[in-house]
Amino acid sequence: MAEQLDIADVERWVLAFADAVEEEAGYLTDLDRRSGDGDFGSNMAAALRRSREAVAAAGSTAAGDPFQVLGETFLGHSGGTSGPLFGMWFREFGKAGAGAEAFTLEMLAGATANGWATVARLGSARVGDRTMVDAIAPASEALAEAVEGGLSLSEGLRSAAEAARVGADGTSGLLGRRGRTSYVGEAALGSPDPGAVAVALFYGAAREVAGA
Amino acid sequence: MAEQLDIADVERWVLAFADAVEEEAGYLTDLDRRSGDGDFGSNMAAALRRSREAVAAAGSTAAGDPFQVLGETFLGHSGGTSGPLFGMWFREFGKAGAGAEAFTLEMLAGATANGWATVARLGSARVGDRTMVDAIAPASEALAEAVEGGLSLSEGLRSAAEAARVGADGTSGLLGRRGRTSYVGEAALGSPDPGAVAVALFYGAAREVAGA
Amino acid sequence: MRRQFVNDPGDVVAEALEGFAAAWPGHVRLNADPAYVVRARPASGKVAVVSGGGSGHEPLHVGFVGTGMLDAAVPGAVFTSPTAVQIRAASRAVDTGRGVLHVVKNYTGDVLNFRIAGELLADEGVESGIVLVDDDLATDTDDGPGRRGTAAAVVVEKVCGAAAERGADLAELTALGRRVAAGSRTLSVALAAGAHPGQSRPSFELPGDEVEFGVGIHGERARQRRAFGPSREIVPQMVSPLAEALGLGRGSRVLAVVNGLGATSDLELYGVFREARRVLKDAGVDVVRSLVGTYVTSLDMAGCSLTLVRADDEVLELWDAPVATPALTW
Amino acid sequence: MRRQFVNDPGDVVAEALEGFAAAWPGHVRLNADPAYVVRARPASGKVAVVSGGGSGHEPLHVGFVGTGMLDAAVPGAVFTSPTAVQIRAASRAVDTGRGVLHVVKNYTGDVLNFRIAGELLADEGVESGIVLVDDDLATDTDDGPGRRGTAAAVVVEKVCGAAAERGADLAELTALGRRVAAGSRTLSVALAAGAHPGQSRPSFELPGDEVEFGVGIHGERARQRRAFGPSREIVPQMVSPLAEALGLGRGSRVLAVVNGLGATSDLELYGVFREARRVLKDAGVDVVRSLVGTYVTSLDMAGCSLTLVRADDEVLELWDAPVATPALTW
Ligand SMILES: Nc1ncnc2c1ncn2[C@@H]1O[C@H](COP(=O)(O)OP(=O)(O)O)[C@@H](O)[C@H]1O
Ligand SMILES: Nc1ncnc2c1ncn2[C@@H]1O[C@H](COP(=O)(O)OP(=O)(O)O)[C@@H](O)[C@H]1O
Ligand SMILES: [Mg+2]
Ligand SMILES: [Mg+2]
Ligand SMILES: [Mg+2]
Ligand SMILES: [Mg+2]
Repeated sequence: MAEQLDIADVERWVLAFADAVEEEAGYLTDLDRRSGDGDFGSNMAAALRRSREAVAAAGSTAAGDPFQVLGETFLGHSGGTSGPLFGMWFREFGKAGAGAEAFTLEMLAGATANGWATVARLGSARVGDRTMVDAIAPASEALAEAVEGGLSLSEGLRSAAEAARVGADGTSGLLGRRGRTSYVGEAALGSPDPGAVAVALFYGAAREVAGA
Repeated sequence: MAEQLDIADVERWVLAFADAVEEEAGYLTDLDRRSGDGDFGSNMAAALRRSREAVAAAGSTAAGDPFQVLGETFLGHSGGTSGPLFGMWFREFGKAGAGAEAFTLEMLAGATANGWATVARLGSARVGDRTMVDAIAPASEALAEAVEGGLSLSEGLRSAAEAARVGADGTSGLLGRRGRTSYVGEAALGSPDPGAVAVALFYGAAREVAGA
Repeated sequence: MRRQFVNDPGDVVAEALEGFAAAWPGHVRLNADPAYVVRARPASGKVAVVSGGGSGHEPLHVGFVGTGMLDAAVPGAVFTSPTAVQIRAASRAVDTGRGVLHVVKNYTGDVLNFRIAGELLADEGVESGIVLVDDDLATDTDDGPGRRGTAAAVVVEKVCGAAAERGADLAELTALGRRVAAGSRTLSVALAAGAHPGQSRPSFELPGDEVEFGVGIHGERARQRRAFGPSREIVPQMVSPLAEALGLGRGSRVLAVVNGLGATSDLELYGVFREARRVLKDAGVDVVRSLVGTYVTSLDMAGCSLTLVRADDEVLELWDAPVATPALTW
Repeated sequence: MRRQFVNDPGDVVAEALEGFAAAWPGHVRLNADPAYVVRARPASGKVAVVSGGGSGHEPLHVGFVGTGMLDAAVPGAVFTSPTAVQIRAASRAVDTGRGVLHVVKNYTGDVLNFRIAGELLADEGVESGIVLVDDDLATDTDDGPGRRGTAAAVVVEKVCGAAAERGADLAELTALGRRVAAGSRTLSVALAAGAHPGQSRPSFELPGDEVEFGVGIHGERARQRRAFGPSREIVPQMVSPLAEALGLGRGSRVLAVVNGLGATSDLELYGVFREARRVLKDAGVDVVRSLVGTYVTSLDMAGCSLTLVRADDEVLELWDAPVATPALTW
């Protein structure tokens, strides 16, 4: 497989992510119902439907452009807490790939690290607070290790996807300390945090596109 | 009996009127319930209670003064439709007796005629409209005839009281054309207009004081 | 179950007036007994403009006392006319020798007490004139006391207030006010009745699928109930009869007042205004000025009124003239 | 059964904004997409003051756009934060090069989106600063998101707006706004909940003998219910904790805001103000300025809030400075 993700790959990644979220929308909303206000899946799906059109219409000329579009769409149309956080998250990927023909593993590791920092800063969320950060952080660490260890892009993304999945699953056992889930306390235990699951789907889609 | 009503007589007249209205308050309110909004008796009684005190406090120096006080009290404190009309009515008696030691029959006839004109002008009410005018008008005509015929004060007042009573009773058969009773139509037939009954009580009290 | 922030229901008006005067010391002064409100800085050398009526319609009328509008307002008990003595006292207090214009909503008690006050004032040598505001198209019948007065009072008070400030004499003001009133019509729709202070039940109950169409501002029911629906269906039912009654057509200019009856949100009122403008525009009628907000209420009634006023250059200029009152300032 | 004047509930805000802009052409202009409202006559050479938040609180914030107060307001959907892109667009539109002050009520969504907007603006070289308004004493707990922002927003916007008009720079405005916010506390009492546009049930039901004590402005219940009673019993329960939280005592000066939550009549609000003044006076606290009316609503909620703001000479002078907006003018 390619060691880079070019514009077409990135577009496929975005579409695969949108497909996955739309498929899981009911499940994600159900998770948010247990730990929050039950709008997560439908809000994400709506923002991604809009993003599909926007990405298609944009005519990207750099690998970061689809993410730039995604970021603007989420920041401009998605309410709630996760919408703007995902918007800023995608924006970091957009910045990382700005003007570039393709994403390398290093670039993705850098974007993930910056995205983590941004989400953590804006949401004041740390690992263990039962948020999307609990999937982002392990993915970021896996990518950093992959870069360090000289792994291929597809190997690195597989590792990131697996780490994100494990991180998301692990939120089932966490008590919420940020966002609405912090109001429901122990009632959320036993099911994972929807934002973390969505992050796992994001890296799952990347792994799929990378053929890993 | 005296051919004039001096200040003390006028004060007795006012008190006798207040007594009569207070005694009949329930009945008057009930009449207003049939033909209007059911506040006539209690409003009149309240204004007259206040008037008792005001008249006592006023220290009248002319025969018209108690009526002047009555008029101000009604104009200043009585809501609804009849309150201000009675206020202006009493005011005409106040004007007629302003500066005078006593009321003669002529003066009472003049006050009644002016009161009729004032109430009719302000309320746009004519004889037959089922209002207080239907008691005022016959009283006024009786007084005018008494003056013309050279009757004594007590004879004149008896005639006026009887005419007012007949006029008031006659409103039982009238359809309302002014005030709230005009909204209820035939439902008011069979019971007299409370305002007209009150006017009859007013002349009844005068007759009592005149010893007729 | 309705509750209000009150102490004893009988004290509501007196206590509110005390709070009102304390809240607007730069604009008004209160005379507690007999109750009336005058400007903090009395005007001089102009005809005094005085209005009044039952309370429960706030900010009308006390909220419109101030430069460019009323010299005095005379509040009665809730939904009850002020007395003639109150009106006389307020009028005396603000008369500068050039006479007093009484702006009166057409209700029997108000008309009677203002007329009597006018006679009492005449006895004392104070000249006065009456403008009756009778804009409510829902009560436009041949017999009876005539159309009720509602939100057009704000327009008449504003326009006459501005003209008085410019030195118009009593005869001119009376003629002007009557012309504005004659060119004003209102229709009001209620979605839920208000409740009297201290009373736990609203003055009527409406089924969920109907509105009171042509309601007044005293909690009374309307003559008609009509189907509830989206604003795009209700508003044209208000606009069309008003336009017809005023003879509006292509090229006509109007001032439009969309007024909340007490419990209606700005979101709704602006939505209603948008619909009204659209319907009028389709008819070629130009909304050249507007006032949207809660100005003439029926306690906490949920509902709104639409008033259209024929606008000519003089009316517009007077409408635009400066005004500084608790409830209206520009 | 609650009904409103709406078309499709999803269009309420957009339609109301259209009506709002048409009603106040002398004061504001609307940008429809992304939605924001700016002054009709843009200011130049001053720091721009921008606020925003969910709709359903009208006249807050759009009603405060105009000379001496906001340069722009950014309305979200009902009870929903505006997006960061909306805020960025509005801020860009009014930035004159001296930076943008964001006045933000302390709700997670608002804080997040304004913070993000600040970062987006920084990327473009537009400087911004945030003043968080967190006056709601009922949510003063040690953990969690902190006190909610409610009616003190009006005071912060007015004072910062006046200071911006006089040329204060962004750092000065941020410090001023934070000082005013820090000196502001509010308590709100609901007698009946409002209902979302298009919904027939209010957001909670109250038994007739209780009030929600410490309610917010989003239709949520309070942590406490207390006994309903006359204002003379309820108002002291609001005043005393506020005075204590602000450390008010003999000789303290405050600005008091008595604010209707949507369906509460002026008669009631002025009565509440009268009680509040009385209680404060008994404690030696001087109410040197006040604002009584319906300024920050929770749709058509029946209830009111009392806000006390510590007043020093600078705050008073800025409060008194001229302002000309749809909802506040002097
Ligand atoms: N403060 C925070 N920092 C980071 N992520 C957060 C925070 N609060 C919530 N989230 C994420 O957002 C998700 C919920 O998003 P969403 O349903 O849009 O929020 P809400 O409906 O509560 O506004 C959570 O599952 C969590 O992953
Ligand atoms: N236009 C009118 N002219 C003269 N008298 C009137 C008029 N309208 C009503 N009245 C008198 O007033 C009485 C009712 O008074 P009141 O109960 O005070 O009126 P309301 O409660 O309807 O305001 C009637 O019985 C009638 O005699
Ligand atoms: Mg949610
Ligand atoms: Mg949500
Ligand atoms: Mg009656
Ligand atoms: Mg009555």
